[in-house]
Amino acid sequence: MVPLSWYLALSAVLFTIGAVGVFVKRNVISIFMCIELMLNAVNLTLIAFSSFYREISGQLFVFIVMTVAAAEAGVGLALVIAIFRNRQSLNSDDVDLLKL
Amino acid sequence: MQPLNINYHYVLPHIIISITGIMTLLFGALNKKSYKDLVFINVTGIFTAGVAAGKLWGIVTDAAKDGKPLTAFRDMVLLDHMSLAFIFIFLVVALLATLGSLSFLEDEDHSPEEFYSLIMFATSGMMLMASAADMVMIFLGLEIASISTYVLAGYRRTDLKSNESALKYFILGSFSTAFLLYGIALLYGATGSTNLETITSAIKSSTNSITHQPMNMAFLYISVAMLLVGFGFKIATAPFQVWTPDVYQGAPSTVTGFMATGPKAAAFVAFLRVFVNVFSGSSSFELHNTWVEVLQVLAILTMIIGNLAALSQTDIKRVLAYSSIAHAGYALIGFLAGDWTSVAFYMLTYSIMNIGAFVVVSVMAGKGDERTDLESWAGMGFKSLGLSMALLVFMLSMAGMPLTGGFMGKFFVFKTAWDKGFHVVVIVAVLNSAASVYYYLRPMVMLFFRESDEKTPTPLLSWGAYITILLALAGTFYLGLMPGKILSLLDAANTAAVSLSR
Amino acid sequence: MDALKPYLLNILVFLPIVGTVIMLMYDQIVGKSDETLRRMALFFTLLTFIASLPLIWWTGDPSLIVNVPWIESLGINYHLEVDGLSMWLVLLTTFLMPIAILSGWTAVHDKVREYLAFMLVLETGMIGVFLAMDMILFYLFWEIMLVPMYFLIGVWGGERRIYAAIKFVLYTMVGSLLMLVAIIALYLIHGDHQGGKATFDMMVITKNLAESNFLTPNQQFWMFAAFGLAFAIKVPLFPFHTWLPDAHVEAPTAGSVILAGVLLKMGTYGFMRFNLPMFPEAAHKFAVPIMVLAVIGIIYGALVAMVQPDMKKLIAYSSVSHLGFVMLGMFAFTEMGMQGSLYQMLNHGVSSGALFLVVGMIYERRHTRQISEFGGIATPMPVFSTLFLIIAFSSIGLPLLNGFVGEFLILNGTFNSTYPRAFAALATTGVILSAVYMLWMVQRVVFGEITNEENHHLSDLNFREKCILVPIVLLIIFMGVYPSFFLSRSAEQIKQIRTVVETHKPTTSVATLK
Amino acid sequence: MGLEQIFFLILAVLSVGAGLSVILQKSPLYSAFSLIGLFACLAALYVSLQAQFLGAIQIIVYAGAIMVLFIFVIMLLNIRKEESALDKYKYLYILAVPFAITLAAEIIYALRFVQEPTFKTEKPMIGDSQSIGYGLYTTYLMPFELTSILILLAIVGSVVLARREKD
Amino acid sequence: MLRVIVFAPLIGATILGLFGKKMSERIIALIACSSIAVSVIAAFASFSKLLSQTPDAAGVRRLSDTLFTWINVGGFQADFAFMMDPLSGVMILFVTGVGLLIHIFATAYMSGEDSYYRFFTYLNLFMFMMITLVLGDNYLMMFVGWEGVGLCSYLLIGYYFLKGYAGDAAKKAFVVNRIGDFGFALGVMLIFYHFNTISFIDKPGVASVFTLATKLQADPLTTNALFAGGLTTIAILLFIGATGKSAQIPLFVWLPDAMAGPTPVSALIHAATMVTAGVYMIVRSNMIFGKAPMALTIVAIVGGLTAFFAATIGLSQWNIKKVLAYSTVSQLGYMFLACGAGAFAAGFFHVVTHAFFKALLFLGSGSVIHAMHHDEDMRNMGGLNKYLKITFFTMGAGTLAIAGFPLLSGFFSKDEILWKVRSSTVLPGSLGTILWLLGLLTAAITAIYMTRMMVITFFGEERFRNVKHDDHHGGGHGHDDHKGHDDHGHGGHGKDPHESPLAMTLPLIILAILSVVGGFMGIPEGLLKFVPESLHHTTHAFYEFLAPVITTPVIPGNGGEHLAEDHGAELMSTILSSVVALIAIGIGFVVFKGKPMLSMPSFLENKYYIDEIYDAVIVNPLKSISTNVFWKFFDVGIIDGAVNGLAKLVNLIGVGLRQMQPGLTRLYAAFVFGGALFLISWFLYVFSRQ
Repeated sequence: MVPLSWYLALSAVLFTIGAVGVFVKRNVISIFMCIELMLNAVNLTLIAFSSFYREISGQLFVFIVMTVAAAEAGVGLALVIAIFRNRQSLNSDDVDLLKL
Repeated sequence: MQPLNINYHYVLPHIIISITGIMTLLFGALNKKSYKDLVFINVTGIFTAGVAAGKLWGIVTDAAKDGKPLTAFRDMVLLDHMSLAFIFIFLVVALLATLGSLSFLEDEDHSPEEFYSLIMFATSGMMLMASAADMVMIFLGLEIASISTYVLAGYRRTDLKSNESALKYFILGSFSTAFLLYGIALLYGATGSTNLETITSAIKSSTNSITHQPMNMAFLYISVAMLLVGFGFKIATAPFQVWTPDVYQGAPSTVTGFMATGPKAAAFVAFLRVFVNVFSGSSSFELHNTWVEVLQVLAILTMIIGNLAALSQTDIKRVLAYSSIAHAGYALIGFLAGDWTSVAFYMLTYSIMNIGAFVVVSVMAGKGDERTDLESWAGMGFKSLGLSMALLVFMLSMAGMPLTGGFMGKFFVFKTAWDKGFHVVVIVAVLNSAASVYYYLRPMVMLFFRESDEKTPTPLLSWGAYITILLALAGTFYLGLMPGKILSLLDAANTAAVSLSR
Repeated sequence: MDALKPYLLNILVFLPIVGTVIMLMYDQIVGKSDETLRRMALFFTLLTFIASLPLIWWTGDPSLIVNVPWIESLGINYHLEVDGLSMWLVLLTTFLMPIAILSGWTAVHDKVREYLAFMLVLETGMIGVFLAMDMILFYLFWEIMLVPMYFLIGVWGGERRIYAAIKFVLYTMVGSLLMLVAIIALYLIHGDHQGGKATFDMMVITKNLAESNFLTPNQQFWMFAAFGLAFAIKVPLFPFHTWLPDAHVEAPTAGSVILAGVLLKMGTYGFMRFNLPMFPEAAHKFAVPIMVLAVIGIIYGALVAMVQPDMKKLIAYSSVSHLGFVMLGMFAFTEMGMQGSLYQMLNHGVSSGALFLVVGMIYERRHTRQISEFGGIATPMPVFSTLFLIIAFSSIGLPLLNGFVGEFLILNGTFNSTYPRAFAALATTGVILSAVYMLWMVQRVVFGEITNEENHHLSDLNFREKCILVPIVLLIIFMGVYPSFFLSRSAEQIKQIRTVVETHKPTTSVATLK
Repeated sequence: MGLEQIFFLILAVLSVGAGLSVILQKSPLYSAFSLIGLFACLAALYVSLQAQFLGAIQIIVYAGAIMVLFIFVIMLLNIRKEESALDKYKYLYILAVPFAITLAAEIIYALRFVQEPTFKTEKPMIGDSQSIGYGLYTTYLMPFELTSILILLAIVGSVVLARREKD
Repeated sequence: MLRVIVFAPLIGATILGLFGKKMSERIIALIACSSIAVSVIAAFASFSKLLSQTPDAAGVRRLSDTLFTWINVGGFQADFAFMMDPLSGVMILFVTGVGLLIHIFATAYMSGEDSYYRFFTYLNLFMFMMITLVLGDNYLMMFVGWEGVGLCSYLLIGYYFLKGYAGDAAKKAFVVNRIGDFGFALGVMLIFYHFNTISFIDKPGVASVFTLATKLQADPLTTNALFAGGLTTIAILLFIGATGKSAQIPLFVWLPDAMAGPTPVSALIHAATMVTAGVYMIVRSNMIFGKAPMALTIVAIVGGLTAFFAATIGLSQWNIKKVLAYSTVSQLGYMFLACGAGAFAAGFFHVVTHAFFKALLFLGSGSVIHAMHHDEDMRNMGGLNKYLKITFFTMGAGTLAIAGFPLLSGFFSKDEILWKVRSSTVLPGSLGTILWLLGLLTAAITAIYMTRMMVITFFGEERFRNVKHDDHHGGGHGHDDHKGHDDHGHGGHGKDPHESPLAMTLPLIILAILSVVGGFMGIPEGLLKFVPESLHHTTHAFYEFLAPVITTPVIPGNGGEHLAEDHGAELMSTILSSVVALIAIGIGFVVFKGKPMLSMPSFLENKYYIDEIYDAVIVNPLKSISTNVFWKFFDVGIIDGAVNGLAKLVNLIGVGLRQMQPGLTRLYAAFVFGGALFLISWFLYVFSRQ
């Protein structure tokens, strides 16, 4: 039997990787992917708890999260397209018109 | 077999607003560029929802006498005075944003149907947050509201600034939501439920509601911290305020007005629901103390950062952005006191004056928000006196000048917090308000005290903006002069809520 | 006439606002004629003045009181009342307003409509401050007034108007917001003490405080400090005075007149209305520090005034000195001192206002306020010079003119108080110095040979300007010769306040200092 | 160490590796591929947690739909690799390490207090499509309905943002 | 009745002030003089009524007239009321009388001035204030008049406001007087502190200051008493007031400068009436001073020194009015000396006689100046006795009177003073003798410089014939020797000077007569034996009349009282002083007849550099400290600097906070991350503490 804390630890590590990725990556799409990674890490936590508690609501929550992730991805990628049209670049560092 | 307990009528306002959004879409698809009709549809929807919410207020009051909470959809939706009060705020925000955005859409030839439906969807999301009884509802409402606003921020899609605003908002918003979600997951782990009531009783007994083992308090604490990150981001407390100025500056002015008020108020209501009701002193004294302590620090930081950074801004929208950060700080003071009525009242006044200000800004700045630099406003005050005076009123209201709603809001919040013993925070807030006067009056310096540059065109006022500004003015003065009715309603609601929790 | 009584206070407060509205509507409908607008503004201010005159005889009449709930859930009332303390200040306001309007008749020719509107709004604010008997209402008027003043300085002011306007507002704001906190705290503590029956009504709170002092010494201390800071800035008590020279110098004449004439009095009024009767024990604790500051202010203000090259600045610093007297007398806690203090408020309002008017008149002719630019204008402007001289002597405190009575009462009251006589003695040197700076200014402006060619052909006062100064001069003389007319009507109120203060005298009094 | 645990460890190493690959790859395309790999590992873990339905969804929706969308956009916009321009903000990399270590360490510190859940009476495993379906149409009815609005607005939003200017 | 005396001049002033501009000179003169004449008549009427009154219990005759309560606050009551008792009765007679004469003189002297009406407005106003001062029934009313005459003095000194120095002199006069008033005001407050009243006369239920004061113990003769806050302190504070008004050391500097005013003003205000107010006030307060020996000692010393130093300065001046001004200061010193010695009546008698002869001298000098076309420099005169006969003889009488020529008015009053000082019952130790010697020496100097003035002006070469028309040289006489007169054409000095009109000479003659015979109503006790017994009542009338309101303080044990009874010694003293006066007159005549242009040591000519010292020690440092330290450094630098500095600091923080927003999304994410870590750490810390 794999202990609960193993799953949780893995999830924590993945979440950390995703979170770090958000401010390490420069490409907007990569940043999006890191966010997806974070969401998946959370999903793992939820499912782990859910299955160890034998309680379904955690998994239902994951279901909702997935939907949200999909919606976010859709909008995000549309945004990427819009930006790319205007700037011909997806480097988030270049997107700094608004500052100070 | 548990009853399904759907109670559709409890979510009637939500339904009305969602349907209005869909109708807007459909109508827009059939009739191109029918701005006024869409505004009409939206306004009708909002008023209908308002009427429904008004009816519900009575029902809630009656139910409170019996001591039974109103829930729907298997404890997914909870209807009480707080949720209704905030729903009213969202409706006001939606109304003002709908009317105020008209000239922006028309002048720049944007398609209105998506815009208006997104506003409606965002509003419904916010309303869901207000009436959420489960973490999943909060999350979902938050996402609905957020995604709509991401899109709204980027609505000027050929404009680099608008793009940038949307992108920043999107990335940072999703990032912080991930933290929020992780917090929810850990809270689920600690308590075994996502239902707020179950969580409350679990924390109270500090046992997991499923395994009945002692709760993992470490998870609880981390989850509280992470929820704080998520909510803190949405209401823009320090140190999560960084996105605000950039995003607010880039988005179309009226959208900024919407963004700065609706989602912020929504985040506040969910925040209140979770922190004040769930992590309350009665469920866990230690936990409550900790977050109060943390929030005191955050509130002070928020106010200071918001106000001081605003001092040296040269762009009116950035000034207002920083000011909205500061206002979050003030509202947090009411939050600290654990009194939702003061927060609700504050958010109401804040919403009205802030949207009013942003609508004025959008008119003054002209097509495409070209003149948001304060320097370019030199001497415009006497050219467009009415507009400038309206801005003056909104600015003074934000500064907390008596006669205006802003004063009453601040006053109410300070009073409540002082009563609860948050003296240091109140004094810091007061000194901050004094400093804030500087930047609230600086636009006046530009408008009135500087010599006018003959080249600046006189801004044109469309009827939508005109009505919005008038409404906002009326609201600001109403709240400043005769807040008695609203305050006594809130007061009555508060006492009802107290009896409910006993 | 009696039927008018219940409405009188409301009329006083709102008549200027109504005037503004009518004026603006007229302007919208009929069209732009600055002259008509000025006349309308003058009419409304005069009407307000006339309406305020019955207060002299009606003050204290309970049927004047307006007290209706405003925001019931918070215990905020719309409570207007007039007593011996506020009555003269209201009259001072209404008296100075028409004069101020007249003073800007030709000086302000740009954006006249807005200018007049702000002036009238300002009047409402000022009258409101003196009449409000609810702390929130008081705070409302107190703050509202800042706005028109801000614009008056900022739009129609001088070179550094923006700096001065912002400084004025910020300075005041810092104090008044802390006052708001104190108001809230007092409200809550009072509410707790009254078993939840919380109110912002200051009459009620003052009464209950006098009956049973439910504030701990610590609470009293901090509340006194918070209220006191707000008022001290407004007074302005040394060292919070630096906004004053800037604001005075930059403001247009009418603004300076109102600023010096009325706005500063709100600080001292506040002390008398709040600090003394509400926190008498703390008042005793604070008395010596405040008196020290007042004395420093008297001498320091006078010395700095002495060397100012700019007339308005000179008068501004002289205000610091004069208001020092007011504070000194108030905190002597003798009836003489306090009565003198109140009287000196009126005197300063009249005299300083008049001095600013005088400066405004020659500024209008020469567009400079530098003393060195003038000299010998008595020859081209004899009437002006005579009136200027009388006003200057009133400010110096010459007997039979108003300034003397106030100063003497203050000094005598201080001298015969329980506090060290050195205060009175040092303050008396301020009387000497006031002669020095005033006469020096008069000397350099009015007398001597004309050194500057441009001054040869200055025209003497016209009819309008005489209408401005003559009533003031008459009032100056009347107040100097027959002060009982004024003092007797405020005696009752002052006695009450003093009784409260005296009964709460700490047993280990400062008398040991003597 | 049982087979389950070995299986878990292998998946864990794989997924962490894939995760690192996501952020270390210069090319977004490779990042996307790594992410798909990661999703696959997660799907396997879900299954091992008896959440078969979600495991399936993970593959079908996430790896299948969402990631395809990503790759589609990457290919559409023809992004080869992370823009090679000099990174002006190197200090963020330096910041990344302590941040990551702190966050992970803090959560893992909290794991010390995790108790394995035990039940007096053995409870049935859940996670099959039936229990998910039941949940979705009873307790989660409201959220489930709301996802429709969410998706609708996502569509509207995407259309708004990605639409070409008409002229 | 009394109010008529007071308000007649005020009415005159009001009429003239409001409507005078359009009136002719004749009407103005008529109004001005008749208003004073009304006062004079009313004063005489009141005085005769006073004489016919029956004395009250204390033996004092009094008239009183209350108009209304001026101030009544917290137990402090000051009525707007007037009171006539023997002291104020005498004072009011000569004040109004001399005032009337000077008014008449001025109608001619000021003729042709630009603002003739303004002059008489001020002069009438002055009379009002002066009468208020004299008749005021409490200290505050006295103070009203006291400050009021200061105001009028200011206005009249600055009458020629076109000349910068006139304005400066006026301001100086007012400010220096204010310094004195500072003392007076504090004195009044202290009086109120002790007696709870400031009234001069008993009122129902309220005893007067003096009634209460007489009941008190006398203060000891120690320096501590000065600061003890008792009667001595009151007396000293009042005396400070007196030094200002009556130009005593150290506040005498304003009086010489005050000569910038027109000559009738100098005669009226700066010689006969206003400057004696200080003496009047001290005599009025004699009940207080009498209980304060230390204060009396100081008064005497200050008076003696002032008399001496002013006399020495008078020896060296070239401006005819300045000579008279210093002479006035010197004579005032005598009066204070007398008061200080406890001889209040003698001091007051000198006030009266001085009023006669000094007014005479000033008016005479006015006549001379008139003849010289407003040139006041004695170096430009000489040999005028041929042209100005009346002026010469009247001024001669005045000079002899002030010099103490036997049997003239000055002789009696000055002699009485000297003797009273010698035989003082209050001055400690041998101070009486020392001051007596000083007084004697001063008397000699007085005789010399007065003779000098007469000789230089009226005898010798007719130097005015050599003076060029526009030669306004200062000749080391300071800056204010010349008075401009724009419309009064000089017309060249070639013509012979001519005598003044009757309106000017008549007052001279009347005053000359008074100066000659005025002394006979106050013959000192020691000399009474030379007077027929039947006339004693008349010749000693002054002292007898005043006796009820004046006490003679006696400080036991200083030996003076034995001497006071020694009429033989008194006679010797009288003879001695007569001889001194005669010799001094002779010396003066011989020396200056021979060398009229004899110049004196420069420190005398420069008035001991007092003005310069004041400027260097007080005025300039005060100005420079105010400018550089208080204003520019402290106010602008420190206070405003702190305020603006705070604003700058806040702004700087704001600018710093702006740097948090470089517009970089990733950085913002890092912020969020950092914030999250911060919160998690905080919560975990709290958790782990449990």
